[in-house]
Amino acid sequence: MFPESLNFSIRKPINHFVDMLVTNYGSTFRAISDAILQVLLLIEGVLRGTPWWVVIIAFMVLAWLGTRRVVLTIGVGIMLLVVGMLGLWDQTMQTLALMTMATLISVVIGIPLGILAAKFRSVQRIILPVLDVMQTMPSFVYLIPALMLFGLGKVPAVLATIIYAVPPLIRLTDLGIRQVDHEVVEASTAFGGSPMRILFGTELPLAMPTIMAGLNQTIMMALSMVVVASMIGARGLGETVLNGIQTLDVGKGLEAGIGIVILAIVLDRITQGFGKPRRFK
Amino acid sequence: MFPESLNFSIRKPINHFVDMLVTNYGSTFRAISDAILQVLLLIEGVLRGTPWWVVIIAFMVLAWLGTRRVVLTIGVGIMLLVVGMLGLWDQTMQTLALMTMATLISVVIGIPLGILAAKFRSVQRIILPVLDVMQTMPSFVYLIPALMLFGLGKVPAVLATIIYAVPPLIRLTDLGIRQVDHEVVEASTAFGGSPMRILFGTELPLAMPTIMAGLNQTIMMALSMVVVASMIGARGLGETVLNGIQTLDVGKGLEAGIGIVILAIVLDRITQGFGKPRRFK
Amino acid sequence: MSGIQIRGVSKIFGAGADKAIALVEQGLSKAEILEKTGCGVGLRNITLDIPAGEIFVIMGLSGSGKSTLVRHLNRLIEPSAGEIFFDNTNVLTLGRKELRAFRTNRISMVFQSFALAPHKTVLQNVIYGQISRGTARKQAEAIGMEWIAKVGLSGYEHRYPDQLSGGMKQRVGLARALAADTDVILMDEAFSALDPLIRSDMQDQLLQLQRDLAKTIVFITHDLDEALRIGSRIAILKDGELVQVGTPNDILANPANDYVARFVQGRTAVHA
Amino acid sequence: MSGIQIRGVSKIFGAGADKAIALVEQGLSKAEILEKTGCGVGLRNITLDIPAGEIFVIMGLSGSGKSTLVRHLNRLIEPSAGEIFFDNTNVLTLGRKELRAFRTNRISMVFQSFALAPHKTVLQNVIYGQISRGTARKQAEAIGMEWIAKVGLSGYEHRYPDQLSGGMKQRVGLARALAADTDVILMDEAFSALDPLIRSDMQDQLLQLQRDLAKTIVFITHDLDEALRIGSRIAILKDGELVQVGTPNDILANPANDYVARFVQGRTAVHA
Amino acid sequence: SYCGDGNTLTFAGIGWESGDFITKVMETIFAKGYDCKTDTITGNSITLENAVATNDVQIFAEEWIGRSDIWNKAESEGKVQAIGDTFAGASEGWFVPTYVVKGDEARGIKPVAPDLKSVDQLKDPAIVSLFSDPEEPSKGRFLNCPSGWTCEGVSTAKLEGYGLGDSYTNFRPGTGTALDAAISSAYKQGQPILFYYWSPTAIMGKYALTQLEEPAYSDACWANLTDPAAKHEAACAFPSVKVAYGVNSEFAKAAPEIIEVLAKATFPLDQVNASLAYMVDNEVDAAKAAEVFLKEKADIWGAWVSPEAKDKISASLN
Ligand SMILES: Nc1ncnc2c1ncn2[C@@H]1O[C@H](COP(=O)(O)OP(=O)(O)OP(=O)(O)O)[C@@H](O)[C@H]1O
Ligand SMILES: Nc1ncnc2c1ncn2[C@@H]1O[C@H](COP(=O)(O)OP(=O)(O)OP(=O)(O)O)[C@@H](O)[C@H]1O
Ligand SMILES: N[C@@H](Cc1c[nH]c[nH+]1)C(=O)O
Ligand SMILES: [Mg+2]
Ligand SMILES: [Mg+2]
Repeated sequence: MFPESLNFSIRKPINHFVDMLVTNYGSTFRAISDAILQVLLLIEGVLRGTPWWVVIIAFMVLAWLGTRRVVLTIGVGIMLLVVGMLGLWDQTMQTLALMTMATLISVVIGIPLGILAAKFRSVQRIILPVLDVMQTMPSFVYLIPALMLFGLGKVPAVLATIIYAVPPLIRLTDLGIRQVDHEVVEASTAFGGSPMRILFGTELPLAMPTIMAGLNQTIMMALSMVVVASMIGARGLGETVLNGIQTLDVGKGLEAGIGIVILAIVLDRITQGFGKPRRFK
Repeated sequence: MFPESLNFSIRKPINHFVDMLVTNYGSTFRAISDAILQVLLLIEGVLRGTPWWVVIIAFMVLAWLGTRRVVLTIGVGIMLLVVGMLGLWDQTMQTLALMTMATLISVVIGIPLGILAAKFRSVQRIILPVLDVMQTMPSFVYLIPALMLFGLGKVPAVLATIIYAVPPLIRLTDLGIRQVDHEVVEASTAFGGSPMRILFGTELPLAMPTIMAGLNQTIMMALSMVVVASMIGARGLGETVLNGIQTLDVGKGLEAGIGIVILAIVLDRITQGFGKPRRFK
Repeated sequence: MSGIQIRGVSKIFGAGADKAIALVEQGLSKAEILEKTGCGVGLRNITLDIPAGEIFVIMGLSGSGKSTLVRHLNRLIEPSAGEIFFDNTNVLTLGRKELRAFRTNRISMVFQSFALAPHKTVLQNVIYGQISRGTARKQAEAIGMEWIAKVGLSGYEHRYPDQLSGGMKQRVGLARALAADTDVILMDEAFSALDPLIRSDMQDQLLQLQRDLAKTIVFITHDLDEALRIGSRIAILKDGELVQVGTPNDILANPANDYVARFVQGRTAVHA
Repeated sequence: MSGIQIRGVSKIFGAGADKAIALVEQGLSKAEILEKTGCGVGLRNITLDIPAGEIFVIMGLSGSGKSTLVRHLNRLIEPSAGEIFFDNTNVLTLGRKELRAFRTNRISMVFQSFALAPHKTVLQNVIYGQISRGTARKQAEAIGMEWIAKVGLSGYEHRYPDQLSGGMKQRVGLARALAADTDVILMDEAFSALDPLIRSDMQDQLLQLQRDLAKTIVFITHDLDEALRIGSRIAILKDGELVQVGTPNDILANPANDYVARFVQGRTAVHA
Repeated sequence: SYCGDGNTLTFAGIGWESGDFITKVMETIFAKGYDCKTDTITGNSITLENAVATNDVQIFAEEWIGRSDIWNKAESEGKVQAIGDTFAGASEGWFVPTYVVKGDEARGIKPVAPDLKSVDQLKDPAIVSLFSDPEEPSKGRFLNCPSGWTCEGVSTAKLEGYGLGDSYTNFRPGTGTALDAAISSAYKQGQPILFYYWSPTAIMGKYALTQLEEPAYSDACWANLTDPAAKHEAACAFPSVKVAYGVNSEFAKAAPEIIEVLAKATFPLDQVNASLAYMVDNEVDAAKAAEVFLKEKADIWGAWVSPEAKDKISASLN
């Protein structure tokens, strides 16, 4: 195969670097971690503290406001009810808190970065390989140092989820804006629209279907991280799945898996509803 | 929380069903598995049997044909060389074989399904929730039964990779075709273009940027499955990552992770190159 | 050849067409129906004969339904009511295959908004109809190059639409329709973006085509001079209704009503 | 108000403009340069004064560079060479902010291809310029509704562009430019899709605007009647070059060359 | 013989350090001494256990007997069986780093709980707050065995049995890796941490850990702890564990010569610990540690194999 004489390795320096970080900067990272944790606990507190039927109704209201579709609204209600009936209510709320936070942060990071990438070729050049790394570097490789730094539990889980889930949103925001009809943008420019006005009034609305496809993927990928999240101690549905599969209890894993799928569908349909222009509702 | 009186469970029936499948149809599934395995082994045999420098040159030629960009072509060469120098050549070729097969099958399945979804609302209605399930149902839930049916190793790994990686391609093919300028399609129709001619001559080329974004995501997601694949016994880079992280050897995990990232970038850049219309090369 | 017969065709745009079509029958105006149902009335109860081998001109106010009408002829739009016959076969009953054959061999179109394929060169756009029909690429390209030359775009055959000016795009659309070599050509304001020199050249070519090859040409224009020059017969639409049909002289001499009279007034002095 | 001065403006499209511009200076023809470098010559060395408060008409063959020229005036296109002055300030040196202010307050445009925002209603499209300028929405809508009425689109204000006919879209573009209420209005074949009735109505409105508010209007048209009717001055382009500028009568009486003569021949009899 | 007939001898590629090391040693022994074509398939333990049942894998070198549902089921169906003892004296329990009790002068860490000795002291609010869980600050955090392992169920039961359920969160990392990372991280930063752990492991060799005392083991208590449905009112220590070679039954029938070796191949516990420490100290992988072990400890492994195999193996190492 490949001649061994050419080999080199970065193993030791990397391991030493991680060691050094943990030993010397552990407390700094812990402080950051605690701050993020507070927000998370707040969201979780609200979701878990509210009676289940209130949560279901709240989601149905959101679904209605977002989509104005009766069938979908009822569907959301039934799906959440099923989650409850499978005995997964509490886990679902914990996972929901984590996913809501991760999705929100992804949107807050992803859309602006996507816009920058669309506007500046240089940003795009730098960002694309980074996204490749974020999507394909196995989570555990960065999770191990992350959890040594931030401690076990929800915080590294949220970070890993964001790292893994944000790239499609960035990529598709970029693509969507680049695909906007050049003539329409030119007309806005000719009438003296400011860059911000053109962005918010013309480019983003016209790129919306593509951006929403990105958000859909971000939500899907976030929810596909639920199990990984619980591998580092985040509670919720992932834990149940893990427990099911580690004891070869496919049924148990499947039930919790269904919970995850339902969460994905509910979150996706509601966000897609809000992203659709009013005209087509 | 949620009242327990409403609970129900599907655990037992599912577990019994899986048991029944394994007991009664195990051999059938093994036969299917063997057929797939032969193809895989063939690809792998070629990749591993060829001297490393031939493989590198072959990839550089592909990169050149696809992109006509000198820097990128050299970049591909260097990256593959780095993989070799990290001592990961053999694992990389194994992973490459797996990923090539999974990506090819994803394209063969994904683009036609995406086209159907774009053409028929009914297909889209059915397909979308299925894709949600494929993307968010934790792989292990279906991997465990798959493992029992197909045995350990590459075959369930390829199946899991396809299940997880094909949805973005389907979704974005669908989106891309729906977004094609209606007037252009209308003109083709008016001149009596057959559905096939319109599809291949007008819709697919115009949807290409979006479809290629889907293929990019498919490749990224396939490569993010490498570690999961080795959890069920597929050889390659994932094995090294797994070994690294199981022994808290972040450096080792990172090296193999870099190998995965490089594979992702190489595969992505080459496919994107081939997907770009000649005019913009 | 027995031309095209349009029989009682109405077209309502928007959801709830049934309700709107009832109102159309009650004789409510376009604006009233728009307000009541949110539906746009495209055409109301058009009955019209387009003889074969003639240049048939359609005129009318902007928004009066001209484009909608010609799009019915090749079934890009399905009527809400009515029937359309082409050589005595009902176009609306054509199956998918027959419709395709009909479109490749019998009828082609110049679109008001050009509708060029942005990813194809001028030449590729122009030969689309021939290729659809199965002509060999070489032969199709020869035909295409000929038409490209005729519309004055030689040298631009390998350019893409986004590198052309408005009028050049329109000429590509024109060449595409003409190169398809069909019996009927629908021309929706096909000369609107052309300068007078090229335009009169194109008019001459059209007349020649009609004379030599007996093509049926349905021609929408806003230019009365043009209509008078090339039209064998002129139809005038208003708010989706057919107001008058006749030869140019008929119309100039006996305008059916005030609207038509105003429409043609600018030129009466010159040509009457 | 001292109008617009265009000084030695050339525009080359495509990569390798430097090489092409040298060939332009050597006096090679547009077709030769296209063949040699693959670059399109949009404009070559145009020097032209557009006086304030006039309707200035630009005519010329399709592809002769008319759209390219007017797009330079609001800097949608940067020239490959030359300078453009507006009220004695060089438009090319404007900073980003100044350019924006210039576009919101001083100059608006009707696009040949309409370029409407497909996701906005007619009204939202029409008030875009006012909103950009910071006018309160209510007030902007009042202005917008007025112009929508003037172009004959009342009742369509909440429709979307894809529900309109070609001419209706053009009128939305027209209303958008007029509602912006700027000193200069660039009109690129702004009436090409309109029927004669609406068109003459629009011409009247334009003349009135120019008379009452002393707007400067740069108007591209292919219709010589129109040019003669509304133009204070006419410029004629050919292959990117300026062939003649003058009052309508000048041009009809003393065409600079054969090209111009052919260009105006159809109408000389009527108006001379 | 099995290998002589051209069969491949496949090992379970179990990832934890001791499993990795032992697998590598045994693989070399059979490859070099018995001319076997050998192979190792990586995976997590559950999939590999299943693979032994289906004979995709023949040898699972470090099977903690009687603890995995899937293994138990396969064993009761006669598909797999346990051979020999991989090592004796494996142990498990609840631990805190020794510096929590005694401090660590070298690193300037003061003893924060100098009196902590046994599990019944854990209820003390001062101790609880020492191990405080950031996600639920009013409680302490007990770092359990990874979710889904047998030890997780037992420790959960113990938490209830010792009456600690209200004062501690039962924190289950999803994987052994996460558990290890949490422990090393806390250790390197000198923070208090309370966790389940076992030996032989690299961590046990690397760090000074103190096991908390528990009430003496009894069968009745253990039966109660391992029954997930039961109520747990008291608890007791872990029993000593049997760790054996798990093999496929058909394979066992077909390869008596290999089974014979496995039956004899018991690693002394301190030898396993020494090899794990060697891996950590020298930052080398299990393959290297196995090589060194085979080179230097022929007296240990020499007794497991036939004399000619021993010669072949020794010869191959030079
Ligand atoms: N983006 C572009 N890239 C390349 N060439 C271009 C581009 N835009 C315009 N051209 C070329 O510049 C020349 C002038 O185009 P322009 O649009 O100004 O013509 P025009 O006078 O407006 O014609 P029309 O009356 O047909 O609208 C044409 O030859 C055209 O091919
Ligand atoms: N897709 C559509 N949805 C809704 N209304 C439509 C649609 N297409 C056309 N209309 C309406 O139908 C009427 C006729 O439109 P059409 O395009 O046929 O007019 P036209 O006579 O071709 O006008 P122009 O000369 O401006 O091109 C218009 O009132 C228009 O608003
Ligand atoms: N996973 C096995 C073996 C083990 C215990 N502790 C560490 N490993 C169990 O839970 O019993
Ligand atoms: Mg029309
Ligand atoms: Mg133009």
